[in-house]
This record gives sequence, C-alpha cells and structure tokens, in this order.
Amino acid sequence: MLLTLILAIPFAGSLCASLLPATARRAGAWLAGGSALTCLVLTLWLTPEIATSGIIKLRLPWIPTLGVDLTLRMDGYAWLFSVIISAMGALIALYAHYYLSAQDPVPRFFAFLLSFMGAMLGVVLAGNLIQLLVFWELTSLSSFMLIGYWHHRMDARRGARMALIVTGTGGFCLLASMLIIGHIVGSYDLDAVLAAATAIRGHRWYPILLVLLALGALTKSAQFPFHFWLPNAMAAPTPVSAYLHSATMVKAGVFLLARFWPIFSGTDWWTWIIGGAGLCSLLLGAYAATFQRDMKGVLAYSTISHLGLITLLLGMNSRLALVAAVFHIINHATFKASLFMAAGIVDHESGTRDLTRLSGLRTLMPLTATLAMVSAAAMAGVPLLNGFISKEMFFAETVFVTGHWASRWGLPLAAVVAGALSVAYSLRFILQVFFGPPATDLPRTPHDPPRMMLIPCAVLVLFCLAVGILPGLFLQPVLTMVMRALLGNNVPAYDLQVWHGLNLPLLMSLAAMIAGIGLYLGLRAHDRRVPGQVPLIYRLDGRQTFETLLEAIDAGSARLLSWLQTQRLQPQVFLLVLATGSVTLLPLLPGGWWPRVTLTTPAQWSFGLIWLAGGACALAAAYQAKYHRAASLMLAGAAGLATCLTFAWLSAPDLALTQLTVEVVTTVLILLGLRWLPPRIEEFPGPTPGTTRWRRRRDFLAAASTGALMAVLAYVMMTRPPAHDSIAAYFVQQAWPLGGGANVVNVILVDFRAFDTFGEITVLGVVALSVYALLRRFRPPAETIAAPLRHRGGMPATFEEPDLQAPLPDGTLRVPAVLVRLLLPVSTLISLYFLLRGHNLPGGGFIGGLIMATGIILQYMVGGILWVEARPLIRPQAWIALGLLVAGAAAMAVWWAGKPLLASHTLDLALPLVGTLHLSSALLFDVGVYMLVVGATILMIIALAHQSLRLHRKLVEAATPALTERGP
Amino acid sequence: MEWILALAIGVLAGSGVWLLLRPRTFQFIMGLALLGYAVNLFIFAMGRLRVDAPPVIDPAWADPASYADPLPQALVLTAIVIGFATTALFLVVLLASRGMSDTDHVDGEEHRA
Amino acid sequence: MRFWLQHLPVLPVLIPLLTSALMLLTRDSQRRLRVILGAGALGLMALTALMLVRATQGIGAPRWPDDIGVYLLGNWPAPFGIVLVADRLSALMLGLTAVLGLCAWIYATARWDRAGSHFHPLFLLIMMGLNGAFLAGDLFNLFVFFEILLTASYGLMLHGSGKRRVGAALHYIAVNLIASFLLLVAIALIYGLTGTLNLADLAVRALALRGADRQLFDSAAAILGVAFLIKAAAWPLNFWLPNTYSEASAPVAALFAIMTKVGIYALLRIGSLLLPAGAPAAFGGAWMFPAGIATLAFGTLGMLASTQARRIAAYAIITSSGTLFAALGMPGATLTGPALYYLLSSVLALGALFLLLELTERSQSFGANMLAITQEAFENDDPDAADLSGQAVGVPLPATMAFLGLSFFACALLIIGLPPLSGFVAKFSLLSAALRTAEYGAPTVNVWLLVGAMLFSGVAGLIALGRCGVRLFWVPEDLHVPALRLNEAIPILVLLSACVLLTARAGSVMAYLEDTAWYLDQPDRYIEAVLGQDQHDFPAPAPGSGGPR
Amino acid sequence: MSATILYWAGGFALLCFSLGLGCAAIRLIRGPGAEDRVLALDTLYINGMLILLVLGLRFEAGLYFDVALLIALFGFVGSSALAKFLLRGEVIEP
Amino acid sequence: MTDLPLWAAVPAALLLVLAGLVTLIGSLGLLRLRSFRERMHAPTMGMTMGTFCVALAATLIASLLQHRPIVHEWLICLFLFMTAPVTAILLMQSARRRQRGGPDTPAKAE
Amino acid sequence: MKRLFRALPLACLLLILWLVLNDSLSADHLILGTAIALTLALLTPILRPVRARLSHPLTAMRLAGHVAADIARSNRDVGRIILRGRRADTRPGLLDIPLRIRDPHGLAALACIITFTPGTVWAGHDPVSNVLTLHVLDLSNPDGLTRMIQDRYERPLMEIFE
Repeated sequence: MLLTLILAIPFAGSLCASLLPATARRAGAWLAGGSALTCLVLTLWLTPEIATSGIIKLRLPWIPTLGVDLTLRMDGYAWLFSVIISAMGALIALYAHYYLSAQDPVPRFFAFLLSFMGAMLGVVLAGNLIQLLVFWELTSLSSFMLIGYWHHRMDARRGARMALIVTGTGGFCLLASMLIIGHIVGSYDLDAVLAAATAIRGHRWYPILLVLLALGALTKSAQFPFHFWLPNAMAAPTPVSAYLHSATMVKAGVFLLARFWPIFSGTDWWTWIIGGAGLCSLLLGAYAATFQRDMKGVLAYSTISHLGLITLLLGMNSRLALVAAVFHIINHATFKASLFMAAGIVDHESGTRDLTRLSGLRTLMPLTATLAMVSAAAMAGVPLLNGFISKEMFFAETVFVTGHWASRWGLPLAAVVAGALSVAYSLRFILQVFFGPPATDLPRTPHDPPRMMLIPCAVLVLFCLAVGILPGLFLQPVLTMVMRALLGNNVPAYDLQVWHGLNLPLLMSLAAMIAGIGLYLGLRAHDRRVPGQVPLIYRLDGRQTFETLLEAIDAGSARLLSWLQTQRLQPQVFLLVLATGSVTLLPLLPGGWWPRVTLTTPAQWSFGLIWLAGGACALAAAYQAKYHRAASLMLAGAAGLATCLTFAWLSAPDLALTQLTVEVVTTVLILLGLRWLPPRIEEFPGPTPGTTRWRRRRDFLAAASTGALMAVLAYVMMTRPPAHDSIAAYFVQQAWPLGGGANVVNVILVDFRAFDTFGEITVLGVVALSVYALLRRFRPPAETIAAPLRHRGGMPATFEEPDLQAPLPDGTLRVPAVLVRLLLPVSTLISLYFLLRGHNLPGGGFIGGLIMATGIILQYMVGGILWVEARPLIRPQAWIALGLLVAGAAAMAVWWAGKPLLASHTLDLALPLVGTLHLSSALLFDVGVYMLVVGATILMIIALAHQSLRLHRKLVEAATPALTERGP
Repeated sequence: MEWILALAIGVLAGSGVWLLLRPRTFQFIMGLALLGYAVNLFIFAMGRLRVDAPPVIDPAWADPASYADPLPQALVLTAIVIGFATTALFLVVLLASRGMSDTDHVDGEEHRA
Repeated sequence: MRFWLQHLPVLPVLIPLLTSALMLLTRDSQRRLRVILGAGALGLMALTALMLVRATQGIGAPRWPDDIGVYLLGNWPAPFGIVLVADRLSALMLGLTAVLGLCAWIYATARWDRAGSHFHPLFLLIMMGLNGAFLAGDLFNLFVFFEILLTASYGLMLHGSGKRRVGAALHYIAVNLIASFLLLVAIALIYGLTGTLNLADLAVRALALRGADRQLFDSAAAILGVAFLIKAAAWPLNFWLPNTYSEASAPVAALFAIMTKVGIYALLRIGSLLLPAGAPAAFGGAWMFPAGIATLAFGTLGMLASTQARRIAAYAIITSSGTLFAALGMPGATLTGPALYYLLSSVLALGALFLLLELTERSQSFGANMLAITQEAFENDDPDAADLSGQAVGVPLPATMAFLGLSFFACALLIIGLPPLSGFVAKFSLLSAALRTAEYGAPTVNVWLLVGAMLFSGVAGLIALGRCGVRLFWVPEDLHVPALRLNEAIPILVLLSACVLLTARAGSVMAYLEDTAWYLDQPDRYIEAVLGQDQHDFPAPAPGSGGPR
Repeated sequence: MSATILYWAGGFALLCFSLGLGCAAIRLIRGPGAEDRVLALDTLYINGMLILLVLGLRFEAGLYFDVALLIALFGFVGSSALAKFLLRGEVIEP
Repeated sequence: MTDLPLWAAVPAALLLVLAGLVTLIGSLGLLRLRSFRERMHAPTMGMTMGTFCVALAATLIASLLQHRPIVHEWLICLFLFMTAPVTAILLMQSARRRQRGGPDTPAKAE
Repeated sequence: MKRLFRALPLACLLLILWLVLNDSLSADHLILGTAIALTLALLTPILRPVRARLSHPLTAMRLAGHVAADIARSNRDVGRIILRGRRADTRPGLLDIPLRIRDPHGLAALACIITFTPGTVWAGHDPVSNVLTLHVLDLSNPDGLTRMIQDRYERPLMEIFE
C-alpha cells in the first residue's frame, strides 16, 4: 500500500502542478518538494521491513492474458534508488524554486519534474519487466519535456529531440529484449526472470538479447557510442541537469545493468559489450571533459566518464566490482549533483557558464566556491571524500583482472589515465572559475545566492564528506542490504575504508593525481589557443554526426520514397493493372483449366457482325478519345448499343432496357461536361519522344494483356458447366410461388435481394448529393470566361435573359420543342408502364425512373433551364428523400407483421368493378426506387447544366462591372 | 457465341484499360465507360449464355434449366446503375479539377518532358 | 423495446439511412434541424453498437445462439437471401465506427459542416456504408456497402472543395473506381464457380472445389484480394492515400482513419471463413505477410520523409495498415487478438490526430491560414452560406495550447507505441504474440522481420512526430492561441480518453479480443449460425392486417 | 414449312440489319465530320432496333419489343443531344 | 410458329426480306453518298420502309398466332415518326452553320 | 372543369396508348389507364403551354395514306440513287418553299412528314417570312416538289390544325 503511495504521490503532484496557474511559483515548489519529501519519508519508513524481509511486493492485475501486471516490488536495491530519487527530488525542488526566473511557467516545470520523479520511481519499483519499460520510457518522455523546457531556444529543442530519439530508440531495443526474456522465461515477472538466469544465459538468443538490452541501457546512461546526447541535454535548466542527467535518469541504464547483473554477467559477450562500452566512455568522456568550455559541458562529459566507470565495473564480471559500481552510483549522484548546482548558481549569478570568461569568482561568491571545490575534489578522487573510496575500489578491481595480457595491463593503465584526466578537468573547472583575476566582462556581477539556494548543494557536499571520512559507518549497512538484494547470499566480503594501507591502487591514485596536475598545466596553452576544442577528436562531434545522420535519414527516405511511390495517376493505374494481372495469372500457371468439353451456343453471323462493329467502335473510341472527344463519346455509345443488343439477344431484356436508358443519360451527362474541357487541337505531327513511345508501347501491352486475360477468363467460365447447386435455381423456382412475380430478375431485385437494391439506390442518391455539393462550388475554367463564346459554337457572347413567358422557343428549336413537349406525357406514361409491370415482365423502378428522367431532361434540352424551372415541376432533392423514405417504409412496414426488414407483404383489396387489387410491399419498394432514380438523375444533370448559368453570370459581371448583384 | 462474346469482352476491356492509362481526364472517363461495359458483360457471362430463355417464367413451368440464370442479371443491373452513378461523379470531379487547375491532366498539372 | 431488439442487427444500417433521407427533406439552410437529427441518429447508432457488443458477448437483451445474430433480410433463408451477421468482430467494428463517427461529427458541427452542401446526409450515409460493410454476410452485399461508403467518402472527400483537395480526390476516386471493377469481376467469377454469394455458404462450397475449379477460384480470390488490398492501402497500391488523407477536411480525414480498416476487416472476415478450405493467397495466405512488411516499411519511410504534419499522419495510417497485414499474415490466430487491439488503438489515435492537426495548424499563423481556409471553404455562390466566415471563429478556451500540446503528445505516443498509452500495449502485445508464434512453427525470419519492422517504425515515428511536434509547438515564436470551440475540443478528448480507457482496461479488452480471435479461428460457428438460421417469426406487437406471404 | 421460311427470311433480315449496322459503324469511325458521326449513331440505333424486332419475331417473345420501343422513343435523345451540342455548344442552355 | 398458315408466312417472309434489303441499302448509302447532306437522306429508308415492313410482318404473324389484332409494333413507327425531325433539324442546322463558316473554319473543339 | 375538358383529347390519346402498350382491354387496365391518362393530361400543360386543336379526322386519314404512298415511292427513288452511286447524275440542293401554315403543331407535323420521307430533309424555317428550306437529294424537279408539299401536305395540315 505504501508502495502504491510512493508511486502515486509524484504523479498526483504532477497533475496538481499542471493545474496550477502559471504564476503560482511558490505553490509549485512546495508541491514538488512536499511530494518528494513524502516519498522519501515513506521509503525510509519501509527501511526496517526491507532490512528484515528483503522484498516487499504488491501486485495489481492489468493485462493477465499477456502476463503483464502492475507489480510493485521494493528490495534493498530499489530502496536505495528510491531514496536517492526522492531525496534528490526534494533538494532539487528547493534549488529550482530559486533558480527559475519569473518569466518561466514554473508550475509546468514542476509538473514535468514530478512526473519524471514518478516515472523514475516506477522504474526502480517495477516488479514486472513490461511495467519497468513503461516507466523507463516515461522517464525519457519527461526528460524530453524538461530539456525542451526553454523551447524558444534552438539548442533546447535540438537537445530535447536528440535525447528523446536516442533514449527512445534504446527503449525500443529494450522492449525487444524484454520481449525475448519474456519469451524465454515465459513470464515478465522480475522474480521469475531472476530465477531463470541460467536458462537465459544458455538460450541461443542470448547474444541478441544481450545486445538489445545493452542498447537500451547504454543509450539511457549516455554510454559510448550513444553518449553525445548528454552534453546536448545541458540546454535544460540546471536543476534538470543536476537531477536527471547526473543523479537519476542516466543512472537508469546502470540500474538496469546491475539489476540484471546476476542474469547476464559472466559471459564473454557481457564483458566485451558492457565492459567495452564502459571503458570507451570512461576514457572518452574524461578526455572530452578536459577541454570543454562550458561548465555544464565539463560536468556532462565527466558524467559520461563516471557512468562509463560504473559500466566498466559492471562489465568486469566480478562481484566486488559490482559492489564498487553500486557504491560509485551513490557517490557520483551526490558530488555531481552538487557540482551541477554550483555551476547553475554561477550561471544564474554571473550570466554565463563559459570557462574562458569566468575567472576569480572565489572572492565574489565564497560559499559557492567552497562547496564547488569540495565536490570537485570528490569528483577528482581526493582522499577523504567519497569519490576517492570508489576510485580506490575501481583501481583495485582493475588490478585483479585476469586473462589476456592486453586487459591485464591495459585496464589498470586505462584506469590511471582516466583518473589523471578526471583530476585535470576537476582542477580546470575549479581553477578557471574561482581562481585567477576577477573577471570584469561578465553579464552580471555575481554574488552568493540566497542561503536557501545553497542548502541543497551544501547537504550533498556534507554527504560527500561524511561518506568520504566514515564510509563504513554511513554506507556499509546500506550497501550490504543492496548487495543482498542483488546477489542473494553470494555477497562478497568487502570493507569500506579510507585507508587500506599502501597498496597498488593507492599508488595508482597518486600517479593519477600527479599526472592530472601535470596534464592540467600542460594543456593550458592549448586551452588558450583554441578554447573548447577537443584535440584529435573534435571532428567527431556527436551532435553534428547525429544531426547529419537525421538529415541523411530524412533526405534518404525522401529519395527512396520518391523512388518507391508516385504522385501521378498513370503509374498507379499501371501498377494496379500489373498487380492484378499477375496475381490472377499466378494460380493459373500450372495449366489444366482450358475447357476440354465445350458447351457452346451455336454462333450467329449477325451477332458476330454486331460485335465486329461494336469492337471496332470501342477501339476507335479509345483511339479518338484524346483529340476528338465527341467522336469518342459517340463511338463508345455504339459499343454500348452493341452491349445492349447482346443483353437482349442473350435473354436479358431487363439489362437491355437498363443499359439503353443509362446509355442515353450518360451521353447527355458527358456532353454537358464536354463544354468545360479545354480545346485540344491535334498537335503538330513531329517525332514522338522516345520515352513517350516506350510508355505507349508498354501501356498497349498492358491493355492488350488485360483484354486477353479477361477474354480467356470469360471464355473458360462460359464453357464450364454451371455450378451444380447454384442458388439461382431457388430463385427461378420460388419467384412465382413465394415472390409473386414472373420476372425473376425483378423479383430478385425487389424481393430476394432487395437489400442490395436498397443499397444501390442509396449509392445513386449519395452520388447525386455529392455532385450537387461539388457543383455548388464549381469554378468555370479561366479561358471559358476569357475567350468570347462565339468561338465555341455560336453561343451569344452576351447573356440575354430568355423569355420565360414565351410559349415556344424561337428559331431552330421551335419545331423540336413542339414535338418533345408532346413527348413528355407519353414518356411519363411509358415510365409508369415499365414501373408497374416490372414484377412480371421486364421493367421496374430503375428503368421507369430513368425513362421519366430522360423525358424531363428532354424538356430542359429544348426549353432551357430558366424556362423549365419557371414552372413548378420537380424538386429532385425531395424526390431523392421521398424515394428513400418510401422504400424504407415499404421495407419496414412488415415489421408490424412480425417479419424482418424487406419481407414482402401483399395486401389484397377487394374493390368493386376491378376485382381484387394486389398491393405488394415489393411494388411500393419499387416505387421508392423509381422516385429516387428520377430525383437523383435529374439532380445530377440539372446541377451540371446549371453551370452554364454561372458562367453567363460571370460573363455578365465581366461585361458590366457595375452590375454585380446576383441574378435570381 | 461464347468466343464472340469473350473476344468482345477482351476488346472492350483492352480499350478501357488503355484509356485508363492515358493522361487526360476525358480519356480516363471513357476508359471507365468501356471497362464498365466489359465488366458488365463479364458478370453477365458468368451466368453462361442462353438464347431465347429470358428469366421471365411461366408460373406453370419453373424449371431452372429452361431459363437463363437470373442472378448475374440482377447483379449486372446493380452494377450498371452504380457504374452510371460513379461515372457521373467522376465526370463532375474532373470538371471541378479542370476548373480549378486549368488543365485536364489527371494529375492536375502538365508534365513536360 | 423488445420490438426494436429483434431488429437490432439491421438498425445500424437503417438509422442513418432514414435520418439522412429526412434531412434531405429539410433545406440546407436549416442547419440546426439537421444537426439535431444527426445527433439523434449518431447517438442511436452508438447505443445500437453498444447493445450489439453486449449481445455478441452473451450479455444483454437479445439472446442469440452462439452469440451470433443473424438477420434474414426479406425473410429468405440463408444462402438465397441476404443476411446480416453480427458477431463479435462486427460488433467491435461497429462500436469503433460509432465512437469515431460521433467524435468526427461533433467536431464537424463546429465549423466544417458549413463548408459545403449536404455534409450531414453524406456523413450519415458513410456511416451507413461502414456499418453495412461490417455486418454484411453476403459477398455482393458487401460490395454494395463498399460502394455506399466509397461514394459517400468521395462526397465527403470533396467537401469544402479547393484545388488541392479536388486534385487528390480525383486520384482517390479513380483508383477506387478501378478497385470496384476488380471487386465486381472477382465476385462474378466466384459466383460463376460456386453458384453462391453468401459468405458462409461460400465457405462450405469452397471446400468442394477441386482441380481447375480451385485454380480459377484462387484467381478470383486473388482479384478480390487485390481490390481489398487497395482499399486497405497495401503497398504498392496505396499511393493515393497520403494525398487524399492529408487534403481531406479534418473531420473527414478523421473518419477516414477507419476506411482502410474496412478493407482489412473484409480480408480478415473472408480469410477466416475460407480458412478450412485453405485460405487464398491474399487472405492471410502467402502474400499477406510480405505485403504487410512492405507496407509497413513504406509507411515508415513516408513518415520519415514527410515534413507536413498531415502527411505524417497519413503515412501513419499506412503504417498501421501494414502492421495489421503483417500481423494477420502470420500463421495461426495468435496475433489476431492483439492485432484487433492495435486496430482499435490506432484508429482512435489517428482520428484524434487528424482532428487535432487542423486546430494546431490554426494556431500557426492565425491571420493568413485561417483566412485562407475560410475563404477556400466558404467561398460560395449562394448567399445564405456566404457570410459564415465570421461565425467560424470560436471562443478561446483556457489553456488551449496546453490542451493541444498534450493531446498531440498523447497522439504521438499512441502512434509511435510508446508507453504508457494503448499504443504501447498494442505494440507490445503484438510483438509478444509474434514471438509466441515462433513456437508454433512460424518461420523465425518472419518473426524477426516483424519485430524489427515494428520497432523500426516506432523509431521512425519518434523521429518524424518528434520533429513535427517540435515544429508545431516549440518553434514558432508567435504561436497564436487559436480560438477553439468546445465541440472541437471535446471529440479529441473523447477519443483520447477512449485510448486511455483501452489502456486502463487492457486486461478485459484484450480478453474480449482474444475471444473474438478465437471465434474467427473457428468459422464453423459462424457458418452454422448463418446457414442454420430459421426464418424469422417475430412475435408481432400488434395484429398485422393481411397475412404476410 | 412456314416456320422454315420465316426462319430463313428472319435470318436474312438479321444479316442485312447487321450489315447495315456495320456500314453505320464504318461511317461512325471514319467521320469525317461530327455530323456524319451523329447521323451514323442514329442509324446504328435504328438498325439495332430492327434487329431486336426481328429477334422478337424469331423467338416469338414480346420481351424484345420493349427494348425496341424504348429505342424508338429514346434512341434520338443521344443523337439530338449531340446535334445540339454541335449546333449550340451546349446541350442544355440557360 | 409452325401453326402459321403458309399464305401468311410467305408475305411475312417477303416483307422481312424487303425490310432487310431496304435498310441495308439505306445504310449503304451512308457509305456511298458523297457529302454529308446527301448522306442525311439515306438512313431514313431504314427508319421508314424497314420499320414499316417489319412492323407489318410482326403484326401479321402475331395477330394470326394469337387470333386477335396485335398492333403495338405500330407504336414504334409512331414514336419514330414523332422523334425523327428533332435530330434531323438540329443536324442540318449544324451542318449549314458550319458550311457558312467556310471550309477553313478551325476544327471544332469537341 | 374547363381544364378537365381541355385535357380530354390528350387523355384519350394516352389511354389508347396505355391500352395498346398493355395489349389488354381488361377492366383494371381501363381504370388504371384512365386514372393515369387523366392525371398526366391535367399535369402536362405546365410544361406544354401550346395546345393542339385537332379537327377533320378524315383529312388526317387521307393525309396519312398519301404520306405512306410517298414514303414508299421515295424509298424506291433514293434506293436507286444509292445503288447507282457516283454514276447517278443527281443534283442535291436546297429548296425554299413559302408556307402559309402558322400553327406550330401543324408545322411540326409537316416537319415529321418531310423528314420521314426519304429524299427530303427539313433544313430550316424562317418564322418571319414563313419560308421553309428543304434539302433535297434529287432536285431535278423543284417546282413539282414545291407544289407537292404545298398541296399534298400543307393544305390538309392547315385543315386539321387551324
């Protein structure tokens, strides 16, 4: 329960802080500090229990099917980290309160800080690998937010993004490794995993698992070669650097390595990967730190170096080294955080962190200087400070390394070099800033900050001293508890003491100290010449490399993408055709499907002739479509007629009727559109470019093969005996007895499969609405407005309002108008005829509706839009709506008879004279179809036709600029 | 008959596909129309060919074997209407595209080699 | 109540249809009425979807054998008439559609529904198409509903007009029209070979196909598969998608987040039914996995290569499709449950992202951008819509930027698959299930390929969305706090809370989905339920006049 | 006997009509003017209608009559729309 | 059709043959005549004689077979009669207008 | 009531059409047909403001006979011209014919007759001067043609429609 509280309090605090107004500085700090302190108290409260029972565990179910639970688990190791996190959190809250300026949105800062704290606590308290990962990534995310806190600065944005990408990527690798662990162990529970150490080490996936885990841990801990994000993360406010980037978050990686040390260590893989990375970071970080110009840069690189030290210790496969590593984790957290705080104070007070500008601050801010000096001494490993003890332990470990001569000699040497470098950069850090002549060109005159701001720093320095002087008293019991948590009963014997006697490590220490001082003195010249430039490796700028890499990724992916995709339609269609063709052919490749027994209907000459003409027309339509649009339209119409005749010939009268009417309406529709297309004069006959020729050939091949494929498929299918128990037989048999109609097609449409029809009329309605909506925003092409209309078929150049009262149009259209208007009642009658008889004979709602619509379109053609619309005729939109509603009503009427939707229902009315009248819901449904088809067709055609009006208005407006009111 | 119809379907489909691969919107819409015929005939052909056997039944003699398969016909009917609707929509879209981009290229811009 | 319950499976289709018809009787200018109607319809649809989800779990009022609701339209027995089938998968998708649709619609009522005519009817009709496609138990009926949802999507895609949008729509429509042809050809072939259109019946009859018939059937299925793969945006058939999705108006793009999933649903459904007969290549067979990996890689590449936020979101859709393909293409049903979870999470997240991005763009440079959008969207010739631009400005809500920023952050987490939201759970569960398949004999290479591709896509998402977020929220000096309406903020909040809920209740959701997957792996139940359904004889509430049939 | 006579006569007529259809198709393809094409299309429709009528006679089915009727009624719509387009530049004027 | 008496079958057959020939000649005219205006006249043959003859034959056969007058084929003639001028007038006008523009009128931009 | 009366001729025509279409004289078709025909006839004037007045049915019958005979004859003539092809020394050309008939329906009927007769096509009509322009395939006898149209067609049409 207390564990839940420890985890929940920071998050709750974060939520509260985020809700605070932007000006609530003090409240935010109190909230953060209070939460951290509460956590600390709670953790300490648990100490006795941890000390006695070892582990406290709490399990809440989350996704049981995947074996993921929320397990909170605190052992000695987790306890140690909880204490560090919460204690540092409290100190940082205090420090940050003074550090942040009035312009900053302080509550937001504390909200992120607290959420980070919660996440970090979550990482250490996680008893389930996946849960650990969740919090692990949360730390990355909150770190991202905190680094980017001053997001108006570019370095902050860059640093934040870099940190996020590097640690996030590591997180994904960690996820993979956790998945593999879970796969091997069969559980994500930490205890189960720890118990399965041998199984994991022996598994064939162990190497890849280790690599992935190392990627996760090393990125998080900023280890070589992923160290570069840490210096860039220094764009964060200093409290963040002190907290996340020295004391806690970067420790998550080594936390994890130590946590899994019992499982993974002991193999060569482990040594090489972890130890190698640690060694590189140790040396590289120390080397780079020596030359940094930015105070925080020095600290960042030294952090890399120290974390490298810890990693190296972990990679040494020795239990004593593990002890040293854990010990150094504690020490590093204290002295580095205090150094960061000091650096932050200097920055805050003087306005700069540039080592070349700062000088002689000792006199101006003595308290800060003292604190910084002590911490730096701890960092350098000066005796009587905690850094010394852990360094001694490290030296001792390197001495005992066995194995290859290179590692036997190289490791101690490297240790000494690193020690010397750390002395050098610590010296430089202190001497440059606090000694020497007082600086004069600082942005602000520095002085000691308020006392309260110094307190966190002081507390940490005190801790350094205490541990450094009496390590056995302060840390021995804690360390033992931690080690028991990590190693169980295999805790090695060790002794934390300042003085172990004169031994090799001490000599190494001394050598490092002397070498460091010498190095500092020797490098001053270089430092003055090119301040901040790291010799030899300055070209290996991690940030630059990273940015270049990112840009390369962006550019490379853009290039690859442009190669892998296209924005143009033609290649897309080509690909589509190609894909379809090939996948269709694939199953047919083995052969054996060509019909052997052919059931052919005897061929007819006339039929062949029809298709000779139809096919030729289709080809010609394809050929003419570019330059002779109207011709192409007519030719396609001829092919359509051939289709219609085919339907009729081959026993599909309904289809023939529909095809014919649709054909007519489509022709009118496309003709209405043609006028808006640009004139296309046949290009001057010249040599066609080779690419074009090639493309045409390719397209021709694709088209021809598609045609051939379709033809073959059609032929094979037609000559194949029909499926023996096709559902069609049922329709034929039951159409009359159950469907009450003789025209099976119509019965299928309005009864058996009426739902399809319902959907289909909906499609028609939807299209009509879309067309209407789109055309409301139609814009006539520029040149149709610019060029006088005379060139386009003799329309008047100016717009004359047609005479709406004239009974007949003048001119050529007079005689056609007489005839066509006479045709309207006739066509309406015929449409009703086709509608009503549909159930028994070819016809039905579609055909009827299209006939009716054609009749009305004809009126528009001879009468003109305005003339026709001056008379109350039809509201297409309402017809669409009514059509849907009528069809719906017909479909739903049977509900009240206890039948499902669309069941047909007949009502027999006995009428005098007539006899019984069959009123079938299917007929009503067909009436709905009829109405919708009429409405939709008319709406589309008329909407398109109305664009002429729009153009005319534009022309009128263009002609008479004064007259800009809209027409009726 | 079968081979004639199969060839017809092939020719229609081939012309349609050729047009679909062309760069002008009008060519595309004609391609849709031609391909539409081909597809409709193809669906229709799946019911196998019958001459003089329209599925308008004599109530007394509803033997499935003596009538053409009505189901593909119903499907084609639906397909014709949907094809009509989509042709109309595509037409309007191409007009809108033409009005806004001042070109009738399918990509809304001219590609000059 | 009981009366309505017995018609429950058909209501998700009927409600939007009739409501949109009613809307058409009103004028476009009677917007308030349309909004009320729309709210009612969408609310009812959500309610229906909820009841269906409960019913298919065996909880709640209509009790169906095997918890599969079969509705015989026209009361024709199963292979002959059309059936609607509501099983767990359908109900799940219906629920998802309802939530997403409701949110996108609410968002649209703030502004977008006035950017052109007939937004509300078209929106309802696309919902109808989606619902119908998820319920269809008949191949041709599935096609019809695909057409409804596609045509409505064309209309909605064009909603608001404008050059770039129309250009993108042209491609979208062109490709989908061709896909529709393919669908038709494939359905015709399948009918010609098996003599049936009913999916359950097809599953039975496919078993009996031998030799040449089977070869031809595989060809037909391949064409069908290509058609669905186009709709589901598989590489290399998905080049239309980035433009389309990034140019569509925000609520439409948000709703489109589920459009690609319809294709995946169809593949899953048909693949599941054809499983006993040997699933054809596209339906969980040989190509699905490679297609998935290719799509995933392509989407990832696209996210990396894009600079514009909307395009990143569009490529994220492709990535999610690819992930789903690859997951469903792995052998066995182990990955189906997690894949469905991933589907839920990614649809909700992408929907929220599309809504969000528009608001964010509004914050960039208020003056220029907003005006441009408004002019583009509201330039209209009819006087009643001309002066709406003034109203389009909302009230600045407090903490707008924080809200937008956090929402974007949450969306990014969901899409990348970073903890703690459901994106992570989805990714994790998919990967862990993928590793589990290695035990059941899936090729190890495939497992590693999937794991690697998914993790890499996560990294790429991190890079791309990180950059995008930094650009949107951190770079601009003069971030203008956009005027936000409550009904623009609430949908985003709802979608994200849904994701949070998915995360918090991951255990029970996952259990439900695993059950769904299990049912999908056992198509016999579905087939029995459909083919064994007796003709309905619902207890009539009132004596009907005349005898039914 | 009479059936045979009619069968052959019908066959002959069908052939003639299809040949006529072919002629019209040639004119339709060759042009040269747009008007020629419209005229050819019109002829095509007439020939098609006649084919249907003869088919109706041959198969003794009234169903063909409906299609022919519709061609007679609406066959002209397409061609007159085209003609009007040629004449006025647009099919439906304000 | 076997029930049909020979005296009716022969004229009906002749009518059909005549219709076929007339229509074919008309359509042939479309190819053989030189100018558009001349060609305008040719298809009318099929529209008139062809349809008349077929309708007559149909009426004859159907009436005899069904033992009652069947006249609905004549509706086709009626409709053709009613609708024929519409296209013709428009086409002629279009052709005349174009000719007036002279042979060097730029190609129509259809 | 007056409207109903005026709509009657058209309604009758439509009813006949309906019955012919349905090929039936049964009671239900009669009733349905009457209803539909009446409704349509009543609704039609909305879009058809000019009404035709018909009289002299006998003249109409005679005219129909003439037209049929002329069509047959000109079919023969045109067929011959086509078959002769380039050898035929026909002189196609335009012919102006002054008309007296004014009624639009009469003119329309004349147009139908002229167009329906092979060999002659309506090529234009000037409403002001009331001159009809014809295109004639074989303009060997322009006067005869003018007379034929004026006497054989125009006069009966005027009788019928005016």
